[in-house]
Amino acid sequence: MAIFNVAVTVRLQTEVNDPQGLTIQSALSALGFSGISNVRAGKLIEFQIEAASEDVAAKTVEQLSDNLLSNPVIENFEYAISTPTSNTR
Amino acid sequence: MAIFNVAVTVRLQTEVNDPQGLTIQSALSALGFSGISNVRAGKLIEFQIEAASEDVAAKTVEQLSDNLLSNPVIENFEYAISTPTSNTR
Amino acid sequence: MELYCGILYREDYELLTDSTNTETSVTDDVLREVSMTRSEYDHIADLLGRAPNGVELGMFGALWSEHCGYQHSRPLLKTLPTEGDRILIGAGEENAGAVDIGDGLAVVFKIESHNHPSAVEPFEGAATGVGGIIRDIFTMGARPIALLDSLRFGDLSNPRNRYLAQAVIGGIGHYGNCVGIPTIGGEFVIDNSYDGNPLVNAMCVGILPHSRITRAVASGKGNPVILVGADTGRDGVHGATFASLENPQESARGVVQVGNPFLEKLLIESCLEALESGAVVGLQDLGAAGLTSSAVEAADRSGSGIRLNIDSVSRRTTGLTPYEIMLSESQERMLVVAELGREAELFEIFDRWGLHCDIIGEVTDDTDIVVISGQKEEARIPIKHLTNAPTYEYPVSRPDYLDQVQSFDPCLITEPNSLKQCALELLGSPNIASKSCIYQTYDQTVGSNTVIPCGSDAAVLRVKDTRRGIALSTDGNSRMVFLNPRIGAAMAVAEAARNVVCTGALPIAATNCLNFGSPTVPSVYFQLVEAVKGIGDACRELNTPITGGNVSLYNESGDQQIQPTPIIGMLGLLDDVEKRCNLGFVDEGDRIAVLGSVHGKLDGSEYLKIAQGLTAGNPHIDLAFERRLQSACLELITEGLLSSAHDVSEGGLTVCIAESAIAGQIGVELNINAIDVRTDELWFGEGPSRIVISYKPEQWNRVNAIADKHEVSATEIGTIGGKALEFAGDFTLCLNELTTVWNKGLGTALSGAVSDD
Amino acid sequence: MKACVLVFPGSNCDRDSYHALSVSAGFKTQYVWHEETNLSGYDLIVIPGGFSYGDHLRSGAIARYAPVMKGVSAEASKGTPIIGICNGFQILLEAGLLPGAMLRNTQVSFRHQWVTLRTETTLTPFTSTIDQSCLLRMPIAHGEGNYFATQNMIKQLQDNDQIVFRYCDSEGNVTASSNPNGSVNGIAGICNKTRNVLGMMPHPERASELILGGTDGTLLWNSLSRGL
Ligand SMILES: Nc1ncnc2c1ncn2[C@@H]1O[C@H](COP(=O)(O)OP(=O)(O)O)[C@@H](O)[C@H]1O
Ligand SMILES: [Mg+2]
Repeated sequence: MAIFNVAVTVRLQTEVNDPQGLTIQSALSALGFSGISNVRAGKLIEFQIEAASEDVAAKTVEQLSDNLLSNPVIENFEYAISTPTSNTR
Repeated sequence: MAIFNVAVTVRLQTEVNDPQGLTIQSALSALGFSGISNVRAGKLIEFQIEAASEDVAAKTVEQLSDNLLSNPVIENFEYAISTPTSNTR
Repeated sequence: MELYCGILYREDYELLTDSTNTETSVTDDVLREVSMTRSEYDHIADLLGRAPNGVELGMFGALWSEHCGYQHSRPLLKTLPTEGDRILIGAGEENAGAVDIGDGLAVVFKIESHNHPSAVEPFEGAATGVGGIIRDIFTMGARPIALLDSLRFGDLSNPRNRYLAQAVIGGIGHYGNCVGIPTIGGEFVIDNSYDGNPLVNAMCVGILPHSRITRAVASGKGNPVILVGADTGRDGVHGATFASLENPQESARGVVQVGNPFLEKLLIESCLEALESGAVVGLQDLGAAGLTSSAVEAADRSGSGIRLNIDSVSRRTTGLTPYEIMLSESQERMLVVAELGREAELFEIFDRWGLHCDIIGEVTDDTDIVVISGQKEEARIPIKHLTNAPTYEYPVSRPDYLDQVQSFDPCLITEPNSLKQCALELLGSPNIASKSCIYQTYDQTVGSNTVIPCGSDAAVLRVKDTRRGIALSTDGNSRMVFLNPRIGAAMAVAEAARNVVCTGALPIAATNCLNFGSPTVPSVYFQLVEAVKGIGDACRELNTPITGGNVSLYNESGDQQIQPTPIIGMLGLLDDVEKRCNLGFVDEGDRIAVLGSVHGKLDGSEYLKIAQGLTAGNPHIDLAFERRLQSACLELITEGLLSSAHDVSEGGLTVCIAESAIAGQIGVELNINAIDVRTDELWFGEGPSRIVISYKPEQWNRVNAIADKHEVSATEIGTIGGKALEFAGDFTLCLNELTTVWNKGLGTALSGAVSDD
Repeated sequence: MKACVLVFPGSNCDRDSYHALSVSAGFKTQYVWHEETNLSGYDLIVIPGGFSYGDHLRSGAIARYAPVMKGVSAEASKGTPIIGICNGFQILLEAGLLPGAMLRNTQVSFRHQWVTLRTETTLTPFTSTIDQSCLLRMPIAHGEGNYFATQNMIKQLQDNDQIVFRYCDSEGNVTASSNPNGSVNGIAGICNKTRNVLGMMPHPERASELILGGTDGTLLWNSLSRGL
C-alpha cells in the first residue's frame, strides 16, 4: 500500500453560464484591471488516498469524481495523482 | 499585445479550518470510499489576459490574485500563465 | 518581534515552567503576549504563593482580559438595573438572561460584539460572531429563533470600508442562513470614526419552556466532562486578549477562526436533544478563551473543581502545546457535563448527529482547575482567582470637545435653498436609505415565525401555540452619545423601546453591547461611565431591566477613537399578535398625527451632518415624557385605533413620513401650521419621543382622548392619499421618484458606483 | 393523509414543513431520519429545505447518497407524491429524479424575498385544484436556485408539460425583472414525467398561514388531499 496525493479539478462546462466567473470579471474591470476576459471559477479538491498501486488509486478517484465531486450535467473534472515526495506539509 | 491563459489556484492555509474539506471527507467515508485523508477544498479561477509580455501579465496576475482572488489572511495562491495554443475550448 | 504567538510562547514556556524560575524572570514580551501588566503578574504570584507557569499565566491573561473579566467595566455594569418581575435568569448569572413571556415560556437573548476579528477577516469574523452568540443561547436550553445584526463602518467612498461592509454582511448571512435561524433586524450606520475599526454586533434570541432552562454548571464530583463538536486547532489563540489590544490588524497572530455553520446546526439539534434525555448536568459553550473560560466558568457556578486531561482533546493539527489547547478558540465546540454513568446515552445522541465527542475530564470536589497532560500537571489554579479579575477605575475627564459641540447655535446655519433637494439627498444617503440590499441576503422567514420581517421599526415573531408575539429591535445613536454621552445613551434605550412599541409590543427587557474606544484615555472613559449611567436612567424609567450584554473596548485605529457606541437590543411582548401594528400607510383618507413634538431639533441630526457637514448640538430627552408617550401609543394600538405607527428618527419628520408612504405605496398631504419654526427644523429636525400615527378620521376623538389621558400632545398634520407627498406648501415629492432614490441609495454606495445626482 | 418529512444533517425547513403539514393542512405527519430506507405507506414525502451537509461541494450533492434516497427512488417509481422544496429540489436534481441542475444565483449572493408564481400546469397532484388565473405568492430563500437545463432538456420539459411554476410579475408576465435568480425560462418548479415528483425553489410551507403573510402554499396541500 502506498499513499498518493490527488488533486481533482472541477470546472463548469463551457456552455454553462458561470455567475461567479461573471461577477469576478465585472469586479475586476470595475477595479481597473483591463483586458481580462473569459473568467471562469472552478473547484479544486485535494486529498490523499491509500491504494495498492497508482492504477487502483486512479480508478477510485475517477469513480468518486464522477459520482460525488462533480455533477456531469453541468461540470467536467480532471485529476492528477502523484506520490508524496516527502511527508512534510 | 498577446493573450495569455491564466489559472490561479487558491488554497486555504494549512492551519486554517476547512469545513468544506472536512464535510467532503466524512461524506466519502460514509459512501464507503476508505483510505482517503486530508481532504482540502480550494478554488480555481481561470481567465485570459491581454498584455504586452508574459512578464507584464504575471505582474498583473500577481497583483489581482493577492488582493482580489485570494484572502491573504487565510489563503495562499499560486498561478500559471501560458499562451493559448489554440482557440478551441 | 513579528512572531506568531505560539512560537514565541514555546520558547518562553520552558523558561517559565522551570521550577527555579523567579518572578523577575518573566520578560516584558511574555507579559505583552498575555496582555498583562507586571503588577498583575506579581499579584498572581502572591495569590498562588509561587510564580505561575506559562500555561497558568496564559489562563490568567485570557480570563483577566476585558472580554472575559470585564476589568474596566464590571464596576460600571453593576450599576445597571437588572431586576424585574419577569426576570427568570438575571444578568451575569448564566450565558444569557431569561425573561418570562407568559404561558410558561421564556425568552433568552443577548447581544455580543465581534469587532476586532471582523477588522482582520471580515467575512469569517462576522460569521463566527454570529456562531458565538447562537451558542450562548442554546447553551441555555433554548431553541434559537432569531438573529439581529448591528453594524458600523467608515465612509463608503473608501474601498476598504466597502469591502469590509460587504464581507461582514456576507459572513452574517452565510452563518445565519445555513444554521436556519432567521435574521430579522439590525442596523447599518456609516461614520468616519469607524474607519479601520468596524463594529459588528450580533444578537440572538431563543425561546423555551421555563422548565427547560439549563444551567452552565460543572457540578457533582466524578461527573464526566465531555467536549463535543469540532476538533481543536490553533485558531484564534489569544483571541480574548486580542480583543483588548489596540491595533488588532498588526497584532493579528494565531490562526484566523473559520466558522462551520453546518457543524453548529448539528450542535444545536444534538444539544437540545441531549438536554431532553435528562442525562446532562450542565452545558457550556466554548467562546472567547476556549476551554479555559468554559471550564472555569462552569465549575465556578457550582463552586466545584474541575480536572482536565487535555491529551484526550481531539486535534486538527499536530504539535499543539497545552497552552494552545487551553486557549484555542476553535469554533463550534461545546462542553457537556454528564451525569456519571449516563455518558453512553449522550454519546449515542451525538453520534447519531455525526458529532465527535471526547471525555476530557471530570468534576472534582475541591475548588481548583487542574490541567493534566501525560503524567504532568500543567496547571493548578484555584478557580476563584481566575474569575475575580482585578477591576480598574480609570481617571475620568470630561472631553474638551464637549463644550464646543454643545454650544452649537442653529442661528449660524442658513436654511437650505431647496428643501426638496435636501430631502432627496437625505433619503438616498446610506444611513437613511433602505437597507433592503442588506437584508435581502438574509433568510428572514425560516422557522415560520416571522410576522414582521426586516424593514420596520421592530421585527415581530409569533410565538407558536400561543396568541402572543415578541418584537425585537437593536438601536444605537453614536452621534448623540458623542454629543452628550449620558443623554445619548438614554436616547438609544428610548428609541429601542419606542421601536418595539410602534409594533404594539410592551418593552420588557433589554440587552446591551458597549462599544467604546480605549478606556485608558480619560475622555473615552468619561464617555463609557456617562453612557452606562444613561442606559441605567432610561432602563429604570422605562422598566426594561438589562439581562446581559457585552463590552468591547479599545475600538480605535491610530489615534482615532470610535464614536462611543452603546447598542441596545430590546425585547417587547404582544399579548395578542393579531393586534400588531406596522409602519406603512394603509388607506386613502386616513388621517396622520404626530404624538409628541411636531418638529425636532437640529442638534446631532443627520441633516446637520449631511447638508451642513456638522456634528454638533446638545441633545435632550425627557424620560418621563418618553414613558407616557410609549404608554399612549401602546394603548392606541391595543385599542385597535391605529392603521400605522412609525417612530421619528434619523432624517426627522420628512423621512418618517416618506418611509410610511413608501411602505404603503400611497401619498400624503400635510398641513402644518408651524409659524416660528425654521423649515429645516420642522422637516429634518430630530429628537426623541415622537411617533407618527395614522387612523380613520372618525377615530380622532378617541385618539386624542387617549393621548390626553397620558398627557401627550397629539397633533393632526395631514391626510393620506394620492401619489405625491405634499409637505405643507414647502415642497412636494413624487412617490415614484422618492421610492427609487430611497431603494437605490445604499446599494449604490456599497457597490462603489457613483450615484447619478 | 399521511405525510413524512425527511431530516438530513443540516435540513432546516424540516420543522417548518412539519408545522405546515400537520397544523395548516391537517396531515398526519412524521419525521423520517436520513438513515431509514423504507418509505412505504406515506401519501406524501417532503424533502425539506435547508443546507444538507452544509451545501458543501454542491447543494444536494452529498444528501443524494443518503440511505433514505433509496426509499425516495422506490416511492418515486411507485407513483407516491414527492415534493422537494428548495434544498429538497436540489437533492432531487442531484439524485437524477428530476432533470437539470442548479447554479449559483446570477447575483451570486443568497436571496430572500417574496415572489409571484404562475402555475403552468394543473396536471399534477400538487396543483390539480389551483386556479391558473390566480397568481401565487410565497418566499424564496436560496443562494443556488438558478435552474439550468440544456436546450434539449427544456424542450422535453415543455413538450411533456413538466414545468409547474414560473416566476412572474404581478400581471403574470414572465420577465427578466421578475426572475429572482437567473433560472432558465424563469422556471421555479418542475415535475418528472410521471408527474408525481415535484421540485420547487419557493417555500409553500412558509406561506401556509395568514399570519406569516399568505396562505397560497396551502393550495398545494389542498390539491394533494383532494387527489386522494
Ligand atoms: N444590518 C441589518 N440587518 C438586518 N436588518 C437591518 C439592518 N440594518 C437595518 N435593518 C432593518 O432596516 C430597518 C430600518 O433600520 P433603521 O433605520 O436602523 O430603523 P430604526 O431607525 O427604526 O431603528 C429596520 O427594520 C432594521 O431592522
Ligand atoms: Mg424606527
